[in-house]
Amino acid sequence: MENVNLSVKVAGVSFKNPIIAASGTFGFGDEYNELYNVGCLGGISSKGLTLHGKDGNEGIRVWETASGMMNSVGLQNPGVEHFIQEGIAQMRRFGNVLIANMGGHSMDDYITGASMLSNADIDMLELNISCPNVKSGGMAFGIKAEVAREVVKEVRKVCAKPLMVKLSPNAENIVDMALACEEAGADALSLVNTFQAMAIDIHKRKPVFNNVYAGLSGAAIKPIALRMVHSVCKNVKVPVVGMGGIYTAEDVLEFIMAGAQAVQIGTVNFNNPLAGRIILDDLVRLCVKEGIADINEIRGVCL
Amino acid sequence: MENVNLSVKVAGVSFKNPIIAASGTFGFGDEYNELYNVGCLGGISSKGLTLHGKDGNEGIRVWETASGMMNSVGLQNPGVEHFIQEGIAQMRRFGNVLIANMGGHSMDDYITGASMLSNADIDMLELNISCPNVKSGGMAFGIKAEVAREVVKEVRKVCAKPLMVKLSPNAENIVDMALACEEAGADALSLVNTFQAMAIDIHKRKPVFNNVYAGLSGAAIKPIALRMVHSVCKNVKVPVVGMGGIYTAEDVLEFIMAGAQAVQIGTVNFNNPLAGRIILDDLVRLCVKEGIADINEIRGVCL
Amino acid sequence: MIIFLFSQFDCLDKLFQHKNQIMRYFESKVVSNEQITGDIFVLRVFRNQAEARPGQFYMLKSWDTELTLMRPISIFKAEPEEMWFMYRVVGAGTQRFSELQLGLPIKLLGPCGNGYPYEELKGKVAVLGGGVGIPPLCETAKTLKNQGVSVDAFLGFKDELFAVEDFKPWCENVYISTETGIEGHKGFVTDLLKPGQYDAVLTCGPEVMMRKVAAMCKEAGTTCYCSLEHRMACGIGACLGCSIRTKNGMKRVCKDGPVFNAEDLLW
Amino acid sequence: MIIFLFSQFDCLDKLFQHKNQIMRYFESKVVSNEQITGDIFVLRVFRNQAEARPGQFYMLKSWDTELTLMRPISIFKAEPEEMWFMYRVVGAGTQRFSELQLGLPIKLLGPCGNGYPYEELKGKVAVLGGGVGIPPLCETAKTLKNQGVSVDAFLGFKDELFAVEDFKPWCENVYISTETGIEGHKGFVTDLLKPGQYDAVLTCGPEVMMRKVAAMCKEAGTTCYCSLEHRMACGIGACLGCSIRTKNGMKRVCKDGPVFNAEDLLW
Ligand SMILES: Cc1cc2nc3c(=O)[nH]c(=O)nc-3n(C[C@H](O)[C@H](O)[C@H](O)COP(=O)(O)OP(=O)(O)OC[C@H]3O[C@@H](n4cnc5c(N)ncnc54)[C@H](O)[C@@H]3O)c2cc1C
Ligand SMILES: Cc1cc2nc3c(=O)[nH]c(=O)nc-3n(C[C@H](O)[C@H](O)[C@H](O)COP(=O)(O)OP(=O)(O)OC[C@H]3O[C@@H](n4cnc5c(N)ncnc54)[C@H](O)[C@@H]3O)c2cc1C
Ligand SMILES: Cc1cc2nc3c(=O)[nH]c(=O)nc-3n(C[C@H](O)[C@H](O)[C@H](O)COP(=O)(O)O)c2cc1C
Ligand SMILES: Cc1cc2nc3c(=O)[nH]c(=O)nc-3n(C[C@H](O)[C@H](O)[C@H](O)COP(=O)(O)O)c2cc1C
Ligand code: FES
Ligand code: FES
Repeated sequence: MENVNLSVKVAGVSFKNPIIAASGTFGFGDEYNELYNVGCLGGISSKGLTLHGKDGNEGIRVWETASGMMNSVGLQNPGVEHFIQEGIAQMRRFGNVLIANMGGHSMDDYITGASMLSNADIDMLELNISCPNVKSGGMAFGIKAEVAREVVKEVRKVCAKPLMVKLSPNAENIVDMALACEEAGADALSLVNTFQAMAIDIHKRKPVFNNVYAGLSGAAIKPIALRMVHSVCKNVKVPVVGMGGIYTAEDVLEFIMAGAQAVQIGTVNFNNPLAGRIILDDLVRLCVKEGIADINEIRGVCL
Repeated sequence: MENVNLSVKVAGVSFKNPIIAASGTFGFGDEYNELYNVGCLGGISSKGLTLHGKDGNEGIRVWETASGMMNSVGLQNPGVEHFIQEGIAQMRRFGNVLIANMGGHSMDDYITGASMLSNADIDMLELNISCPNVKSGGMAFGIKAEVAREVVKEVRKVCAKPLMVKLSPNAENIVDMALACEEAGADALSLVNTFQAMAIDIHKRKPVFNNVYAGLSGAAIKPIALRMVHSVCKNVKVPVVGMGGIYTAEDVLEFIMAGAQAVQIGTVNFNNPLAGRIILDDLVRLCVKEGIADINEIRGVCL
Repeated sequence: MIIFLFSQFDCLDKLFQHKNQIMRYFESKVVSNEQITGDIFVLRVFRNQAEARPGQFYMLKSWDTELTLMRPISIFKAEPEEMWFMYRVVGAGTQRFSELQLGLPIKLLGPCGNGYPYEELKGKVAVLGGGVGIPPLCETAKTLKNQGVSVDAFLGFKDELFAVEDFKPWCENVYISTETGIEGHKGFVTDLLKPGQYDAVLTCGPEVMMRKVAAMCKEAGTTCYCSLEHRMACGIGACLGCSIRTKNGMKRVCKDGPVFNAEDLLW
Repeated sequence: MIIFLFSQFDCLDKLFQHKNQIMRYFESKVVSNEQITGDIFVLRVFRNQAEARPGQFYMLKSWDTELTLMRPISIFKAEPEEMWFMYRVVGAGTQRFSELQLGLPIKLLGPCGNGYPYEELKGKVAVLGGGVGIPPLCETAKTLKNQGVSVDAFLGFKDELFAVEDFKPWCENVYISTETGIEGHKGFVTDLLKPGQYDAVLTCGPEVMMRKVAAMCKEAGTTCYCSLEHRMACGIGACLGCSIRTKNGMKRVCKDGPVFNAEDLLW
């Protein structure tokens, strides 16, 4: 069993295994660490940060859907400063790769936040470009490749840390988006974030969410996420971290065979709070069964 | 119970109720008609036709996913001519609205097929623009609004029948796409077609489908489909027929509250071959329970 | 009798302790699952070792991934070897709970949340519940009585009664209201409460009811604790899916609550 | 004894008849569900009125929408009041079937497909099955014997045997092979067949096996019918999810098959 090599490298950073807890689903790791040693995971991507912190959205924030869920948390977070002062030390206890996930509503926020985090003790910056861009009328940075290119280029200038850009599946063209981010200097790409979706409360005759639309995640989206990861991997040279509906070790192999360097797990943590640990154990067993001595062997076999 | 009005109008065509069997999931109606009187439905959209007919794709064609399925049937069909000679008479027996669904791989095919169907005894033409356009390198007509605009404009010229354009959720921007089709002369829009998705057989270390990607449908996609229907309804004036993962009468109400004039049901027919009939019965009961005397009253209350 | 059932997943690297509580995710077995009236059921499962506080809850699931999220259900009774839950069938998850039978597996995550601050209470306390806000108050009444507090219960129902007998051993008085008037006072349970007579009022139920209680308590100068409901994903404080705005900033109902001092709430 | 169970959905406007068959979607109840060896189960359910042919199948489901598609399972035995299915647990759907118990509801759509053309067969016929291709041949052997045809069975297993006793009453000879050699001939079941001795060979099982049988029959000039497997969505011919290319054009395995004359197949 111990002979399976699960360690992977993403943008020069070594992960002891390819399982990373996805941003926003795992807090800063401490809650899940009450249930199992979250240090066993390859890494943790922090709750999405914004420069000044946010209270998040009002009203219903989570809603179950067929094989998935929608959320409209709205990036509630304590802000970059607070994260640097308290969150980092807390996450460092786990001994695995520390990824700071950061979003923003304006170019300035992105630049200031990224330069602060670049000087802090993080292993990697994951840039979430799905947030609505206040200046361009609420259209997300993650929709148009040209808008994304600008923000990545600017952030790259101030960021000395490995920079991973997290793509939105709502992008007009996911491959163009990936290429633009790569060209603008991203060291790695992660995808997918949640799909813009809607639910209606037919009794109240109103949208469930105050913001009308919210983000869909979970097993429901896996087939689309896998397709996007596959088509991005076919087109870029930088490493890709895949996610979207990964629930099992089999799912992990699918994403790696589609070309992903590593994966993130989000919604499954809510279905089973020990999911990270279980998927990891199952992955070792599955590799043994499938005759995979090194997880890196099978990467991209379906490209 | 009988006091609920379910009849709706789409582009001048009257449907006795808003439930339409979705193209490709219901053949030409006769198989399901062995199980229940499919004439009770508002209408039936035929299996997707192409000018010359097609044998469809090789290999695995259907694959189950979490709360959904993928298909790669590849538009197997007997061709427009054969449909006009045999399919129409067969579908006419049911006494409900007859929609001919047609796709194509080139502008010429679209134009020739549409003019033939325009002279035939159909109630409505549903133009499927999701097929890959051979001339523009396999990129689907349904991805870029400008390409769609051209095909709809040309088809409009030769089509005297009510013209409904069926949009792909893979469009770069679903609202731009809808507006382009409306401007080009569509009398109605239907959405969504299937989402481009992927599955991998980890044991064989190969994509499940010969074509690598295939179309995702079913309950899994409902929240995304509903969002797209909602945002299109907010932006166009022509009637919209909504679909994507509708399994229950409650789902039907959600789509109508989001602005849809009528709905189509696809994948659910496989889960329960009497689904059309059951949803219809349930819809009457649900309207009574919710105090809806006329289904048209609640249309777009969530816009 | 098996008291502690540890599932295959219980192979934890370390155990963490919080105020003598060990929050865990574990598989247990159903002892019984009884329909007590209409759509109300009582589910009994073997409990885990953790000490649990009245007003705390568990996240439950009896499925694998057919449903995405676990469902929060309050502790109705914490018996030495069993945990009892009383729930109403309202949707897909509780429907599945209602199909559970003796010996079937069920997964629990908990105990979750803070629970009522019973240690701080003295004298005369009222517990006031409406609908499925009633169950968590039963263990609360018992705990209070056991520490010498005198408890009155105010239980509001729509129509059919449930759980009333479970309160009697721990309460001086049990006041009943029904909306239909089928039993007890016809109307709202808040009609019966005189908050001035109590050192504290603990309440759980529909938000409109709790708001009313909080307003009455405020007027009477009586401390009031409310147990809130909110849709939850993780149940342990990680996802911020259940956050509410309070006078002390954003709070997570699952971790910082579900019990809040009415003074802190913004409604 | 209840023979015909019509569900709530059975309120059909009209009934259509095809060669005395009424294909229906109906809810039935489980009579029994027994694990007969390893991962092989026999499920017995109350049948509907429709006449069924050997080689036909039903689409089955024991879930609501937790799984999307129904699962095709062949008729193992068509008893006067019951339909028997023999299946192997391979994935999520068959796993759920394996959990069924007496009295639980199950939904059936069928009978589907064409079945073997037994009416046309005379003299001496071989049925040759591998793995879960074996069950449909049992009812086939019985039907053939009942119309005076002499039947030999060739049954190929990986390791553990099943269904062998069910064939004995209807067959002159039952030849067995196992890949492990635990019983019967060690190797493939095709090693045992001498197609020249038969007027026809009916086969069902893994594609490689059926191809081999078809090739052997072709050489010997013996008619060969193959029952194909294909992933299915609708099961009734509407979705074209199960189409295959044949010498006579595209055919739907669920409606035009699953039984095809080997001559018509392109493989
Ligand atoms: C801390 C807490 C304690 C609770 N204790 C009890 C109890 O002891 N007895 C009892 O009957 N009910 C209790 N509830 C309510 C109970 O959680 C919901 O009735 C239940 O989750 C409904 O699930 P469902 O799948 O049947 O309904 P659905 O409506 O199908 O559920 C869909 C989703 O919405 C969520 N949801 C639906 N209704 C509620 C609600 N009222 N509150 C929170 N989430 C909801 C579900 O958890 C699920 O994620 C409690 C809720 C909370 C937050
Ligand atoms: C006409 C016909 C008759 C059959 N008769 C029998 C029988 O008598 N006994 C028996 O054990 N099996 C039989 N099978 C195979 C059986 O249908 C599959 O083993 C079963 O569908 C697997 O479902 P699952 O959910 O357990 O597996 P999963 O792999 O989880 O199923 C996922 C999807 O793939 C489909 N699928 C998986 N394997 C097969 C397969 N081999 N053939 C067709 N579809 C598949 C399922 O129907 C489902 O849609 C028959 C298949 C066909 C087409
Ligand atoms: C409740 C919730 C909160 C999330 N918050 C963030 C966030 O703050 N930043 C971010 O980049 N992604 C966020 N995501 C997206 C996830 O990190 C992930 O990209 C997405 O959920 C798809 O993966 P999954 O299907 O495994 O959940 C959030 C997802 C959920 C469900
Ligand atoms: C097996 C299958 C075949 C389909 N064939 C067609 C087709 O020929 N033409 C078309 O416009 N849409 C086709 N579709 C798409 C459906 O009409 C519908 O748009 C889609 O499945 C979403 O709805 P649903 O989730 O209710 O299935 C097909 C879908 C399936 C599942
Ligand atoms: S439910 Fe996740 S923080 Fe409360
Ligand atoms: S499964 Fe639909 S046509 Fe055969």
